[in-house]
Amino acid sequence: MFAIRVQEAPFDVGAEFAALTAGRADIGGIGCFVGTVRGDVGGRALAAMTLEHYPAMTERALAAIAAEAEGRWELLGGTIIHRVGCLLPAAPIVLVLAAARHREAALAATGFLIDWLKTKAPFWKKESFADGGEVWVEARAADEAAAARW
Amino acid sequence: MFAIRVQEAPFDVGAEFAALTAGRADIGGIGCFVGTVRGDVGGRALAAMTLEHYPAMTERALAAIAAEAEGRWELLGGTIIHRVGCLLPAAPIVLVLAAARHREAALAATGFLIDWLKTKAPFWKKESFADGGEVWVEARAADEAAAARW
Amino acid sequence: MSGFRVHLLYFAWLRERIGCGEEEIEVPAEIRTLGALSAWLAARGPGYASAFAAGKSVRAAINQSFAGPEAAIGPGDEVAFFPPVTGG
Amino acid sequence: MSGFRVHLLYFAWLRERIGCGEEEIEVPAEIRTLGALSAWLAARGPGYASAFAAGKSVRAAINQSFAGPEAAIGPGDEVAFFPPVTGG
Repeated sequence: MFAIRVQEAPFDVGAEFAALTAGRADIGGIGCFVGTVRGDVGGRALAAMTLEHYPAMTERALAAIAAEAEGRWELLGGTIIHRVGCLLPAAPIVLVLAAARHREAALAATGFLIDWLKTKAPFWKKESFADGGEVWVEARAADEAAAARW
Repeated sequence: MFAIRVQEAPFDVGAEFAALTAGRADIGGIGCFVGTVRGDVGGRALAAMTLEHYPAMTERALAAIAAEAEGRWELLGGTIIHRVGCLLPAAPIVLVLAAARHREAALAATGFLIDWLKTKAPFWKKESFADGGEVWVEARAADEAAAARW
Repeated sequence: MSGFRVHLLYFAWLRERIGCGEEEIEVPAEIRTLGALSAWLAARGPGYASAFAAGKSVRAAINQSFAGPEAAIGPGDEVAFFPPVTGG
Repeated sequence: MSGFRVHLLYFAWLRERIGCGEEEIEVPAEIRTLGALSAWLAARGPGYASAFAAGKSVRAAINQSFAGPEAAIGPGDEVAFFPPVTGG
């Protein structure tokens, strides 16, 4: 029941909401998270962020995360879109939607999905700074802790 | 920094995302919740839901809830739109958006805002059933508990 | 001792039971609190009695702020009575 | 005893240090686990040594599933090495 996509193109949040909810009178709440590229890292100006992934594995990993969410909450549908390639500051990176009869399940599943996406899907971010430097983003212990609490 | 509106007209989730985030490279995550009218209550078919409010008080109450969220999390902006009047099944009722540098604050504020909206803003729902019956929705103890945990 | 005027608002099923949503009335001077006002209103007629019989499930606001039964009321206040809120 | 072929993939800074993202190689038969394969690859040259020197911060997948150093590898497996993931 999840729509899952990995793409270079931007996504349209309104269109994804509409696709998930069109004609669905069983849904009472939709939780959503959108992650975007920040224009600085500790004050150092970012030129772009490049997202690399492992194509043969990515959709499988995302499907496994979605299945885990569906096993934990009674969801009526959901969406995961993750962008790859070169993204400029302010660009959207990831979209998560989770629909349920009640808000508790929709919001919990939204938090779960983004926490697990950050730690269990094969994406890697490289930051390219305006000063010419490049840095592969390091995994945050806080993200591991956030994923582990579910 | 919150956009707050009470209106009869539908809202456009994509347009509200765009308005909140346009040109903002300081935002890293946006949390969102949309509440919708379910088409049945325990299997009894709903014809419509009417939302009544206390106009002189509503925007003040919503502003107070937004201010509370801004005091608790470092938010970079947010949106609260609550519809009133007669709404049909599947219609969106309420939109909450919260933007922050990191997802933790954005998602926590989103959950807080909808929990407090449910218990601290002067709105009342009446359900009109397809069988002709009408019922004022009773406050749920679970909603009080959800609001109290913050 | 003369009374004072307050502006009253009723919402949801309180409005339906009382039969009107808004009224301006003269309250006896000895009515000093929201709780006393509720009890006095309940005695005004069968619609009011039915509305205020719900007791604890009646909530109120004074001048657009939620207030409890001990809250003081005075001349010119806008006082609203309603069920527990159910928005969101 | 003859070896076996595996398909190797490298991502992010492992790919950059090794200098290629993908290769098909013949592995000695005595290499039975992911850990043994990492150690064997680390000895292939300075790029590999640099990539695998990071030790614990190298993660892996066998046939598109995350796997630890004790996981068994065999003929025809697709084995990927990469840093801890940072999507979302």
